Amino acid sequence: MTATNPTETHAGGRRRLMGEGLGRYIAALGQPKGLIGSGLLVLLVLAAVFAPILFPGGVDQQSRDSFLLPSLLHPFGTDELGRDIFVRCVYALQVSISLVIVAVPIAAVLGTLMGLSGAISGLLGEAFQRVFDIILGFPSLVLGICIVIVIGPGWLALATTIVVFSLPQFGRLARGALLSEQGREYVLAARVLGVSRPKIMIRHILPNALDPIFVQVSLSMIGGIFIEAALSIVGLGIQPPTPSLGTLLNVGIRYVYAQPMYTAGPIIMLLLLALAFNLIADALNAQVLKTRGE
Amino acid sequence: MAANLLEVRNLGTTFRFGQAEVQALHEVSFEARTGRVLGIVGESGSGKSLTARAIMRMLPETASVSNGEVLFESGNLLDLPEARMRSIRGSKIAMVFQDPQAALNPVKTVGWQIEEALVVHGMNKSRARARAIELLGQVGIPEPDKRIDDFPHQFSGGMRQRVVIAIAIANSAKLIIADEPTTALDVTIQAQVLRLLVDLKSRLDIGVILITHDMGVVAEICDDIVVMYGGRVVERGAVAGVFAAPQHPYTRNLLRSMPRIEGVRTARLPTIPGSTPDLSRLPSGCAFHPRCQFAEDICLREVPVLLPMAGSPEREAACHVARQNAGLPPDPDPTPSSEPLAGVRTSGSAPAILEIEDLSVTFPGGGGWLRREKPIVAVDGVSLSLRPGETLGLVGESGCGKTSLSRTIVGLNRPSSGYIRVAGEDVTDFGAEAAAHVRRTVQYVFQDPYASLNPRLSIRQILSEALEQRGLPGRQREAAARALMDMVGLDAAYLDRYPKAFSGGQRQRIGIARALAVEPRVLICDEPVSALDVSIQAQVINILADLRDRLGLGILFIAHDLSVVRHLSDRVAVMYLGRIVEIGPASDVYEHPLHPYTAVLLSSTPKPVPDPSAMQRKLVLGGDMPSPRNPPSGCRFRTRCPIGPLADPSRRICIEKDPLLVGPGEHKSACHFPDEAAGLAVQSKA
Amino acid sequence: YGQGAPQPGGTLRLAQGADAQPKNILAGRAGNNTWRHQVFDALTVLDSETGQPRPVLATEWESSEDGRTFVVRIRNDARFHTGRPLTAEDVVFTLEQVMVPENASQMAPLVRAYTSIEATGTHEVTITSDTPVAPRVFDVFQLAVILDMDTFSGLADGSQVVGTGPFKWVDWVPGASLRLERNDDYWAPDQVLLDGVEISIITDSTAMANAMRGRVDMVLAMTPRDAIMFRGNPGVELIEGPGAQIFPLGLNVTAPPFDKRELRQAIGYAIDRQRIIDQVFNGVGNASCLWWRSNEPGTTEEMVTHYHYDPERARELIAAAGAEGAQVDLTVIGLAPVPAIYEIVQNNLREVGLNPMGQVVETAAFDQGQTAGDLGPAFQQIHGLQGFSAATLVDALPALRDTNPSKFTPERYRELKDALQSAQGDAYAPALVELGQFMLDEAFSHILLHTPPLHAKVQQFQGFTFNNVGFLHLAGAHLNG
Amino acid sequence: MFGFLARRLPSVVFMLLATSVIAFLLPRLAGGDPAQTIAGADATAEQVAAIRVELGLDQPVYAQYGRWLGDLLVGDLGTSLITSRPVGQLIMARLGSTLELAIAATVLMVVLGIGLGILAGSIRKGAGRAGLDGAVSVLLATPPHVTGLILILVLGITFNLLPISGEVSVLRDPLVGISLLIMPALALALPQAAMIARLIQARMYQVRQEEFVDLAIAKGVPPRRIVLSHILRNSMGTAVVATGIRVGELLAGAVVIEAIFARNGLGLMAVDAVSSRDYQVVQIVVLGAVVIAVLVHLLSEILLAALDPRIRLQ
Ligand SMILES: Nc1ncnc2c1ncn2[C@@H]1O[C@H](COP(=O)(O)OP(=O)(O)OP(=O)(O)O)[C@@H](O)[C@H]1O
Ligand SMILES: Nc1ncnc2c1ncn2[C@@H]1O[C@H](COP(=O)(O)OP(=O)(O)OP(=O)(O)O)[C@@H](O)[C@H]1O
Ligand SMILES: [Mg+2]
Ligand SMILES: [Mg+2]
Repeated sequence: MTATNPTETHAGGRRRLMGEGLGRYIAALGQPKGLIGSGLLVLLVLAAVFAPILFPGGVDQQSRDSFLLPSLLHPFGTDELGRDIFVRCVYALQVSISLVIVAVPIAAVLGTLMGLSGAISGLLGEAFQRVFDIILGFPSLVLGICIVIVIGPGWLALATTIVVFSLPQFGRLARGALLSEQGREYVLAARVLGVSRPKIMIRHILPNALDPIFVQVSLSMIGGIFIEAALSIVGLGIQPPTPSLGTLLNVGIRYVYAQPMYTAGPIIMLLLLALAFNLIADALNAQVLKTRGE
Repeated sequence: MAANLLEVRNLGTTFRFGQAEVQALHEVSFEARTGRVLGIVGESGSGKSLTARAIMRMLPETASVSNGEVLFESGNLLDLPEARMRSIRGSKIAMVFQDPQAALNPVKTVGWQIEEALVVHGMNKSRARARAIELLGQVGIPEPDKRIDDFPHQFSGGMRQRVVIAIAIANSAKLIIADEPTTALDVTIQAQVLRLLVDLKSRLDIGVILITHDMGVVAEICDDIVVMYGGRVVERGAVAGVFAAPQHPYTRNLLRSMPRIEGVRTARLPTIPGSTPDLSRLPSGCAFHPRCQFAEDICLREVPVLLPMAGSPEREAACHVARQNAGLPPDPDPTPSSEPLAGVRTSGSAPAILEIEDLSVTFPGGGGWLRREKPIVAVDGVSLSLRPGETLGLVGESGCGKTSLSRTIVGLNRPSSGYIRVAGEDVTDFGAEAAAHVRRTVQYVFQDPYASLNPRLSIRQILSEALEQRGLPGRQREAAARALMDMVGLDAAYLDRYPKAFSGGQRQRIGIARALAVEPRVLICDEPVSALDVSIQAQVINILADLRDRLGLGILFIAHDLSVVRHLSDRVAVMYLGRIVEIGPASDVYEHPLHPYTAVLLSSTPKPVPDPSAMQRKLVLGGDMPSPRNPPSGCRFRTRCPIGPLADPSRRICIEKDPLLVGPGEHKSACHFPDEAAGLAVQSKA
Repeated sequence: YGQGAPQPGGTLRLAQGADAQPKNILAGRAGNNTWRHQVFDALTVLDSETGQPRPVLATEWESSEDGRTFVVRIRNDARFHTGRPLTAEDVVFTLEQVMVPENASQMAPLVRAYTSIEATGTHEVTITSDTPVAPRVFDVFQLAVILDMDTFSGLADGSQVVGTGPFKWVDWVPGASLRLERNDDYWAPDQVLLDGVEISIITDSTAMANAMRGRVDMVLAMTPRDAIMFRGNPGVELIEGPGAQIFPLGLNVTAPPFDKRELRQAIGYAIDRQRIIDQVFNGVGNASCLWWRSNEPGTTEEMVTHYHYDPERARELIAAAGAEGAQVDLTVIGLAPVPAIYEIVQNNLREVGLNPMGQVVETAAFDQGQTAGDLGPAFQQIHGLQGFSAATLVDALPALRDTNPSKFTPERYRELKDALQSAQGDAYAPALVELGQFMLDEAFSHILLHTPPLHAKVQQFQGFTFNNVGFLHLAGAHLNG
Repeated sequence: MFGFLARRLPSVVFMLLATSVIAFLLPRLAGGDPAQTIAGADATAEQVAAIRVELGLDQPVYAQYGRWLGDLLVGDLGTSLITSRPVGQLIMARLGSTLELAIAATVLMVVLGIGLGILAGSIRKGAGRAGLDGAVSVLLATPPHVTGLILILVLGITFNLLPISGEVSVLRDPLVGISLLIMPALALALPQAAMIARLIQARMYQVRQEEFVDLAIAKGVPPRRIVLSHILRNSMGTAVVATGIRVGELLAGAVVIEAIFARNGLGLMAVDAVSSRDYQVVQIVVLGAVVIAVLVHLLSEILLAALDPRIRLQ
């Protein structure tokens, strides 16, 4: 690039500051792993979103044909009420995906802010760390049980559990990044220059904190999907008859002899989702390593 | 001449990165002899460690030997089965590593680790223990029978390196390969360890290969030298001969670009242009040709071979020019030593731009709620002043408080007591206004050129952030940024590059440009060149000197390398354990030190002048610097002082009374016996 | 096999899904059915074959001419497990406890209707009432096993569970197991053949069925789905016991949309009962729409099948009510298999053009709503007590009693109930038909189906009986058939 | 060692106090008046008020908390309002089942985790390495309940090797007991074991890069001894701490695993208690789970201190 027009190139530089960050993540998704992962995820999301169009019979199309074996017509067979298990699994994705898509970003933003709050007030940062300690002291399902007690079982309780459960993961990462970035010489240099705290935060600390956080978003999504399954399996999550991967398993396991696909189907969906997010996390992680290890 | 102990012939190694192969070492040949120290020198990445590891057959997994042989005891080590090689490692050839912190297993006692070296080569446990105690004593660890059951973290860095050396000599190895054994240590400790190595060499009659990047170290203890550049040996021979008349331009330039602690100070250091090449992208022909003032066509095309020089068969060099001309032509540049320094630039009467009075910096001790550690007093009652256009050098061992002091001045640390005045204004409280004032006046250049630039920002962004702080409107920043680049000698076309595209020296220049962006009047440079290779170091030092003279900057120049400080400074302050122990005009301090610590530092610093007796005359300090948590009473230096109560128990005053920083005129020292300190220095030079 | 005289000895191992609830011993609770009549004795039990009362602690009883005075005499040789002899006072105490709301007895309304309960001798109790006491009193007797007034408070936490029955309550690990031991002082010693009974509480139905593979001798109330695995297994015998469960679908008649009778009736026709039986209950069950057993006097086939699957008819009725597309808010008890039934109900209602919106509610919350008579516009319940007389059920079943959650309280309903409850002899059948017709027509509570409990037992286990409500009796049972 | 404890203790105590506050507040946050629950639906206002006084519910919350905590500390865990039985008794009754599961799972977790970790950390080339890495990654991403269900499908249904649900005490019938224990214990242990394995593997790689390993090689120490005395010895701390951290999650996993495999343990009790709103029981189970997790963690740190002289002597 030749710098002929100073103002223009300067603006270009600033645009690149943003572009470079996002571009890196997009580039990561272009890698083979990222491509497969995001492709799979897009496929699952599209299937969930367009389930009513793909399967016009709806999630509840019952028939007298209980427990049919898997066939072309019913890839996962039918359940006790003669419903297509595959269709129900696809619909169930709606719950899992909506949960993590709402809850994890909330947790990511809140957690990151809480983690970074130490930059504004040391005391506040410490206080949030203690909160994270407490949350981390609670094994995930115990946490879920506590929240179900307070809120009552359902989507909201699950979303809250996922948020609370993921919060410290982001908070810790952000704080870790903050602490390590704060001591970096380029941050000190900016401080010596008199750059204001918010600007230092946005320009120097946040971009470097974001990498691990983006990776964690993917991982927390997996965590969230499994939390839904766990709580719904024991009946404390989504309440039947709304199909979710957990509620399907809750019922499916009772018919495991009559229709193993009733259990296997939701598990396949769970694993596909987990695989998609895992591949994405891997790809992002590789990207992080690449830019870190320059 | 002693027989060859080890012969390396045409050694080549390659790295494999996926499909690609990179040849890292090319035709490396040299020999080591019993009773002699062979120095291998070269800048970072030139392949020194790789050579050592190839000899030991301890290459990284991705590397392999592609050709050549390593002859030892009439066999080729590279052909031995691994089990045979293992029995040679540690028993016939031993190795000492760079970082004494990391080279010992933290969860095993030092005794266990020495014993292991013996046990794996067949000694029984109880004999091994007795021998381990003996070895600890041999390397100079006091009370070895007590310390043998201590863990490594209970030892200081220097002592750990002694333990590693004890391991190396445990099985009476014939050859010790020491890979930068003192690079991580302070000069005072370095002197201890080097002396130990030399002692052991002559006492045990072994051969030593010493890898280093410090020509001073080579001059002081090596008998032979191998100079490496870009994975090749470019010159080798006896130290005296090579130093007197280097036959490769690289060797010559390297020697010249070193700042000297003694002799005439020059205005500019001779530099080697460009930077050290990356082994995976070596220039064609002679790897040094892009930086060589004699480069001819042939140098671009043909790789020069290492051949004996006409007239001095013991000398070999790999240079087309030297070969064609039967020796290196004289340097086209004017001889630097002919242009003495232009005197002190400041008028002594100008008001100080930076004044520090009785400043202390304390770090909380840490620990839990129930048990608090004592606080660390990193800086304890320091007073300094700096005038415009003046350079004040600040030297001292690692951990003495140099960084803490300098960061406090720019508000990165809070002082616990004392005053800071910048351009006459008291800024100690560092309120909003004071902070703004400091930032306009004082800027900082950091030590690590790799860490001090945000890898996410282009150079343009880095500079314009700084220019923005100066209040420059957006449209003017471009021109200002170009001016800054020009000022530090970088091409303005580089503005759009990211830091990773630059070498260490270039980055450091960008760091300086950033500091200059706000047009400060004082620059604080915290070891700005200690992470750089010698050839690059000179470039940065020259730029600093230029800028100081052009802009009338006051510079607080921090370093632990006394030669560098001497080159640049008008006045020098010596720091020990949070205190200034001596301060004065550079020439006075260097020539007539009034504090034993200064004398020791000066004496410990290796000088790139071969002198077989230098090692014997050196003042070598015992022990290590005490922890700033629990400084000794009275004079802080007394626990290591060669003239204090250690040498003369009647000197109770050193234990009881804290010496004041006093002296004739500007040259002050904090010693109860300054005259004796002066005598000490004279004695070590004679 | 089993022809020789039964040999005493051995410990019977039972498995059941619900935990024991000694606190609610006077109420019909699934977890108590297995052990109630082992630890306690009733005055009489109703025979599952004949439906007639059989004496247990009672030796004889007589009714006055108008049926309003009822005298029962009890054994004089029965002792509580504490050793104290049983007296008429204990019987009076027990019947008084039936009335206490905390004890949650479904018979409370019947007993509260008595004007007096008195001990008229050490072993004689006299009950008077404004309406005939018998035959409904035998329903009361069957459920109200005789408690020991001295140790009554121990029932609350199960620390002391004392009756006069053939087995003693020894050890209870709540949620896990219950152990009973033979009562050597039983008044009919030859009836106690087993050394003891061990009841495992296995909440997971599949695990319960699995336990049949050698770990228990009998599994009570397994799901038909799990019972399948024992079909054709010669070592295991499947029994359809008395004491069916019924599944009412209640409709609130006071609020739209179900204030319209046509719509209520339409629901009855909309539901495919046979599919529920086939798919939820694996074919075990019958599609009766009555609230009581179909062998009650006067019951006709028309009444049993009054509501049958007829979506066309349902649509017409919906159209008549002008309720096409109406939203049906259903509160569903979160107790298996009701949510599964709901899924078919929901599907059926959708098929006839309604818009069902179901909410599955935890048992505890549902019970609260049921007690308060407040479950919203429509709700799916689960009731037991099948085997009690219809006259008893109309006041005992939460779906039918006066404070029912359907808010169905017309004068005529009470009148018809009263007529049934005071009907003596032959008057009973017409009274029941008239009440039944009325209830079917008003369609405030649709019974979807009756499902008998499925038990599995090993061949060797013999000699046990069920009373007509489905409670187990182990007097005379043995393990060497 | 004392110094180490003194440093760690405050945060442990803080953690326990915070958890106790949360556990104490749970029933109160859940809504529903315990006095009303006890009194039953038909009780009068006076009855309820009397019960409130009896339970101390009329006192300020902090006083109630103090009383509750005081009772806890002397071993009085309260009384279940649903079953009217002391919570301590209820827990003791179910403890055996969960203990069997937890012990089996912990043993499996430690053995498999450390074993796999060492294996993965030692094998650095070839198909074995790729296979191990793949297996560990898959296990890592699959939580206990999914692992459990897959085990049921594979071992229980497809191959019909093991019974898929139910429980018998190992003490009563070791053979049946263990056959019923294998799958749930494996399901609980595998994900955590993978986590531990991954940490150990990473740590071993890291230690392998350390200069002291190079020095050991340069001393002529044979590879096996290097792995054992140098690499493993320096990785054990990670193993111990990792195990300590994972035990809490492992225990919590029991909640779902017990439901899936129909084991009458504490986890299932907790779930049932939530459904039946028996909050006095949930409260104690929650508190217990966290207390155990925190204490095991502390224990592992003490062990670590014993393993690492740098911490030991500080
Ligand atoms: N494990 C490795 N993988 C890839 N390249 C390596 C590895 N180790 C060293 N190199 C490369 O080999 C070259 C020579 O490295 P070597 O460590 O021998 O240099 P050196 O002269 O010892 O430098 P220094 O003074 O920094 O220790 C360097 O360019 C380095 O980048
Ligand atoms: N943030 C901090 N917290 C606690 N102690 C510190 C902190 N920074 C420095 N110290 C301690 O203060 C003392 C002086 O450190 P300082 O970094 O100033 O030394 P230095 O002279 O710059 O050393 P070096 O040559 O290694 O850079 C050291 O003992 C160090 O451990
Ligand atoms: Mg090296
Ligand atoms: Mg420093």
